[in-house]
Amino acid sequence: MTTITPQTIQAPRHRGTGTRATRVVGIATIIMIGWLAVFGLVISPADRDQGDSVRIMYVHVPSVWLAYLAFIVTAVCSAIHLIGKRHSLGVDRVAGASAEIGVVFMAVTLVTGMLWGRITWGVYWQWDARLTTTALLFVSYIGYLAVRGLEGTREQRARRSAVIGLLVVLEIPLVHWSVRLWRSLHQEATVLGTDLDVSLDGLMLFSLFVGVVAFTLLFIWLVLHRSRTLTMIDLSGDRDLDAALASRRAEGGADRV
Amino acid sequence: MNSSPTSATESVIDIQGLVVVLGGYPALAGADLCVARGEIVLLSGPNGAGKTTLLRACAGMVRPVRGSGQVLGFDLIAEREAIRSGVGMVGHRNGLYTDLTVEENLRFWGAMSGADSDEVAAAASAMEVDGRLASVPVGRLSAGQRRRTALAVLVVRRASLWLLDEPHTGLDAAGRDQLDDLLRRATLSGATVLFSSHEADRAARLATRSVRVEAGRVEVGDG
Amino acid sequence: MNSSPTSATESVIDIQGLVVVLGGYPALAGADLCVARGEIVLLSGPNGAGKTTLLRACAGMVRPVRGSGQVLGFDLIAEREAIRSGVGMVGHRNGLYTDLTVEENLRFWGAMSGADSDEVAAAASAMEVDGRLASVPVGRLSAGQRRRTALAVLVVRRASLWLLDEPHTGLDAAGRDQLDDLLRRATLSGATVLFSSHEADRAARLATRSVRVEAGRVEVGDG
Amino acid sequence: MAEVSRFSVSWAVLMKDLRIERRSRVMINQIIPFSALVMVLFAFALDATNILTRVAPGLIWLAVLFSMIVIVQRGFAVESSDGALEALQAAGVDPSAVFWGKWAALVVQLTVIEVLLVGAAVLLYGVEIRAIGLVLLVTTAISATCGLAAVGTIYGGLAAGVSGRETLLPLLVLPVASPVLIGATRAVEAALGTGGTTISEGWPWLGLLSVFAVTFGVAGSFAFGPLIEE
Amino acid sequence: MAEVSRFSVSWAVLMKDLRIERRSRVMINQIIPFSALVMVLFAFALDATNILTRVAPGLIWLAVLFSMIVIVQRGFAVESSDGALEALQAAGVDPSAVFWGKWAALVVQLTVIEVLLVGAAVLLYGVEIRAIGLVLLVTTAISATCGLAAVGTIYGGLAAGVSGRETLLPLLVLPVASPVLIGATRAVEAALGTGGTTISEGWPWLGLLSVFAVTFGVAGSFAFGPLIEE
Ligand code: HEM
Ligand SMILES: Nc1ncnc2c1ncn2[C@@H]1O[C@H](COP(=O)(O)OP(=O)(O)OP(=O)(O)O)[C@@H](O)[C@H]1O
Ligand SMILES: Nc1ncnc2c1ncn2[C@@H]1O[C@H](COP(=O)(O)OP(=O)(O)OP(=O)(O)O)[C@@H](O)[C@H]1O
Ligand SMILES: [Mg+2]
Ligand SMILES: [Mg+2]
Repeated sequence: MTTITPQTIQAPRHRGTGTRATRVVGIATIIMIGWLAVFGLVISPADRDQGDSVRIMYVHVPSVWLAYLAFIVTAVCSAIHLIGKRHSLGVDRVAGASAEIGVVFMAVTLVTGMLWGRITWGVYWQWDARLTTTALLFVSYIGYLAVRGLEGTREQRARRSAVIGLLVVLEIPLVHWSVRLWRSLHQEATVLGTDLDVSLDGLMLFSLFVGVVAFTLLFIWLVLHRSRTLTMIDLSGDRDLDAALASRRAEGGADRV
Repeated sequence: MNSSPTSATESVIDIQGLVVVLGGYPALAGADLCVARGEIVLLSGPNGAGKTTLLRACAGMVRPVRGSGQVLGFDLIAEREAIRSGVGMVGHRNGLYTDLTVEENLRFWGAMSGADSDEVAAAASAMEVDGRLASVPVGRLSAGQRRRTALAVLVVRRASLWLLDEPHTGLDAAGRDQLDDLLRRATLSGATVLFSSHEADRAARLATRSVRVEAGRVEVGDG
Repeated sequence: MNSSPTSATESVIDIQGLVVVLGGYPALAGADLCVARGEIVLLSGPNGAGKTTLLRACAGMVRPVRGSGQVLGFDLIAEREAIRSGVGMVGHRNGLYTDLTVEENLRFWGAMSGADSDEVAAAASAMEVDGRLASVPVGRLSAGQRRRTALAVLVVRRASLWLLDEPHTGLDAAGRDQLDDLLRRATLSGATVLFSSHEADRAARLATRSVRVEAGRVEVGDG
Repeated sequence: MAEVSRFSVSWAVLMKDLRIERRSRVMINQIIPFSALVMVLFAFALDATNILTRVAPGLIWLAVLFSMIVIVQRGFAVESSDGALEALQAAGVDPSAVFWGKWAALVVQLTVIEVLLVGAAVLLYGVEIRAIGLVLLVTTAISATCGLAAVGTIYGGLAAGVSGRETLLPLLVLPVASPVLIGATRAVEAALGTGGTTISEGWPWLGLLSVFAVTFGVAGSFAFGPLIEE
Repeated sequence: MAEVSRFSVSWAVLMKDLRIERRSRVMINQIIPFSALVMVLFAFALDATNILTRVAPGLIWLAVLFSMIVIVQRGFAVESSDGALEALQAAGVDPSAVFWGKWAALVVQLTVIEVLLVGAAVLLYGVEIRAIGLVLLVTTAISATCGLAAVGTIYGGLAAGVSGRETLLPLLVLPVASPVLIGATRAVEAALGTGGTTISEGWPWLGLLSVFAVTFGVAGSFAFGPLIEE
């Protein structure tokens, strides 16, 4: 019969959430971000009709794509948690970490996008399909995090949030194809429809590429650390459990008559 | 539920070192319990000892973080669904629909567990919630009448393991006696009963054996 | 509540022919009851007899359609507010804030009834919900621990008439004893207690007199 | 309960919900007036009749959405007030059967609401319904309703257990349901020919709605158990 | 409880509510995202940028209204879940003191929501706030909030006892609150100069709001006892 041994979480060898791997990734991230700054701000040319504002793109676009990636990672981990026989809490923690970081990236997208909008459209926000769907996606994951925050056992938290994580990820295609959806289905030409075809010359494209790589490294670095932090939180919980068990057994006389 | 493997083995409940954590607090701190088919076992113990948690754990309603066990011959962790459909539980709450009448509640549970209307009627009369009360919405019943209804539902369920958390609460003298021989009769027809109570003397009369829960662990006492 | 007129008259509760209709059903069908100051009176009777309704009527929580009466010397219909502030009631529900800790709940009621923190601490220790439990949210307590907290609130209230509906429910052996001498001490300091219970023998030991409620009417039994 | 078919369980749950509804009259006395009220309020908040007819489809579905949240809150308050849902779970009743029962009850109630709201839109906003758009209108309503009901039931079940129920439900439902809001709005616009749209524009949206409905129906049927699980 | 001053009772109730709020985090985690969402949904249901700035004030207040309903539901669910409100009543605690306590707690929460919603409107709807309109804007917000809080508390208390709470509350609150909705909308329009309105047009509406607030404040303070009475 299945005996529950406390889900074995191997404690990191040394204190903190860093390892050689993360340090390498971290350094690489810093270098790439340096590159991105150089390419994005100096080397890459200003856009014909958008001027220097186009440089926002090198943050805006990578951050969205990484947000997508983060949410997909969350979904995959959720699926693994639900389907897998062990219902591992490890993947659940990764899912949580990835979602948190995705929300941050999404926020960056929104902010940079709004700034960009202020420059190019003169307003922070347009009621256009993609922007709205993006906002909805953003709120959906706030909801996801709210569900994670609910009280209950770890398994409960994992199960609930896994389901939500699998449901809300379905909004990504909606966001991604929102422009096309609306253009094909809806008469009004959408704002992004006109604004999005920034003529990307090679150098711009390369800078964008640099940005994507930099943000990807950043994402990996953050996920590693964050999920390890969550692991350690649970771990300390288990350490406390042993202490708690001891005191609980000691109770009897103390707490009661 | 004669389909349950227990017909093979004798022990209906057999758990070792169960640890259940609720909101960071170890409500159960390594509980061992073994109950044989046909027993009526009393769980006694001070407030906060872990009786409710233990009962819920046996019903597969809370997931232990450590330990292992079998209930009705099914594994406590892997086969919760199978356990649940064989277990009948009455907790501190009654689990009734207050907008529905007593009869409608019983009918509903009849439909859930494939009991025909005769069995439903029998259950109602067993706990004396037939007659006038049958057509009264549960929300308009007195505390004891609700408790009676909840117990009638349990009868309808025809469970093979009864887990009762302070079942005598709110019942009048007559009701307590009715409940007691209800349980005795159930055990005669192969069921097993595990119940908690704070009324030492009365409960002792009913129980064939009594165990004491203290600080999240079970201390076998004298039956 | 020494300000209450009862210091003049002796009878704290004095009601005649009380009829209370709940949802079209006469829960009380002409109940007469007379309780003198300092008594501990037990309400016994079958489920659905009307005990809870009678207690709520005495607390001025339900409005009788017929009959008259005085509680704490105030008129039952005209002066409900005055009655209420002198009465402490614990019903089937505990009336606590589950998101707040035990201590916060007690503090809150202290503020409501002008009790200082010493009295609050005293009440907590009287029902043994101090120590670790003090800082636990009520929603995370066991049934009996909640009941203890509700009773501690009652102590904080320092009422002069205690109306308790099955107060022993969920309390362990120790808790029952604590409650009993709590009540005895209260009556020594001029309070009066009217409580319902289904545990005949134990309740009889506590009560100075016991009356039987049957089919919505009170039949004076032997104390 | 091996011997009880999944269907009969769903059926019992559905009948139970409808009976509670018939008895408490919440639908007629409270929810319908509420949704009508929402329509009126929108009209006030905008109070520029010229635009009202144009945005009517959106407002209808927004009102449906808000009404649904209220209905779901009610439908699961009934389950959790005395721990009935937990009892079902403890009895090992097939969760997906319960899901479909609750789902069906919600579909019934939503349908009633929608019919009335469309009527209200005709009266309040001066919306006109063209005969040719009728098929699209009805099919849209059906598939949208199925989708919404699935979402509502899933999250209702999730929220039923937790403490901050009242507030969590709308937060979870609204964003996920809004694709339906968008799709149904466009489809209805096409059906009504709002702003000179043609019927043909409606069908793709109907497709989106159907996909949504199927997805969440399947998801709910599998996920309901894990969600209400302790 | 003769010896306890009415104020200290109200204060205790207020502090209690705020503490529960701080502990459950419902405001930050759920209500604020929800109200933001309502704004987005409205905007999308209308989805015609040109009219958005024009109807923005109405939408802000509509969002406030819906958020308030959710807050009130939560605020009284806390009271009635274990019969706490009934216990207060049974203890003869001055009902009007309780009323003012709950009212104050609601005012605090509404204020937070409003500040955020106005911020959102500036970003999302492109609303611009003129310096000269500021006084009117703030005073409007204050009196509207007081009025709304009074209505919400009165009906929250009424609904707390009955079973169909979830559905009854919105039905009761919305119609009574709609004068506030209208008045506040007009006043804010004037403050923002929406559609070329001038500040002066705002003051009469502000008057209406103040009258409303006072009326319902007084009404609540007297009626709360009878309302929660069995
Ligand atoms: C609040 C405002 C904005 C939001 C929320 C927003 C959101 C997004 C999102 C979600 C994507 C990813 C699309 C996908 O690949 O699925 C995206 C991509 C992009 N956005 Fe924005 N955006 C905003 C404003 C802007 C502005 C003002 C511009 C330029 C004028 C812009 C230019 C782009 C470009 C060039 C891409 C990459 C091309 C593409 O994938 O379509 N965005 N934006
Ligand atoms: N809201 C109501 N509507 C209609 N009838 C009611 C209502 N509440 C109680 N009753 C009926 O009134 C009678 C008395 O109820 P009450 O709760 O006073 O009984 P009781 O003596 O407290 O019973 P118990 O010992 O079970 O607590 C019961 O028969 C009950 O069915
Ligand atoms: N949700 C929870 N979070 C934290 N602690 C909890 C929770 N539920 C119960 N506990 C704690 O677990 C312990 C056991 O609770 P349980 O309800 O099993 O006790 P019990 O034996 O049933 O007590 P009683 O006789 O009062 O019913 C108690 O000390 C209680 O404080
Ligand atoms: Mg218990
Ligand atoms: Mg009673």
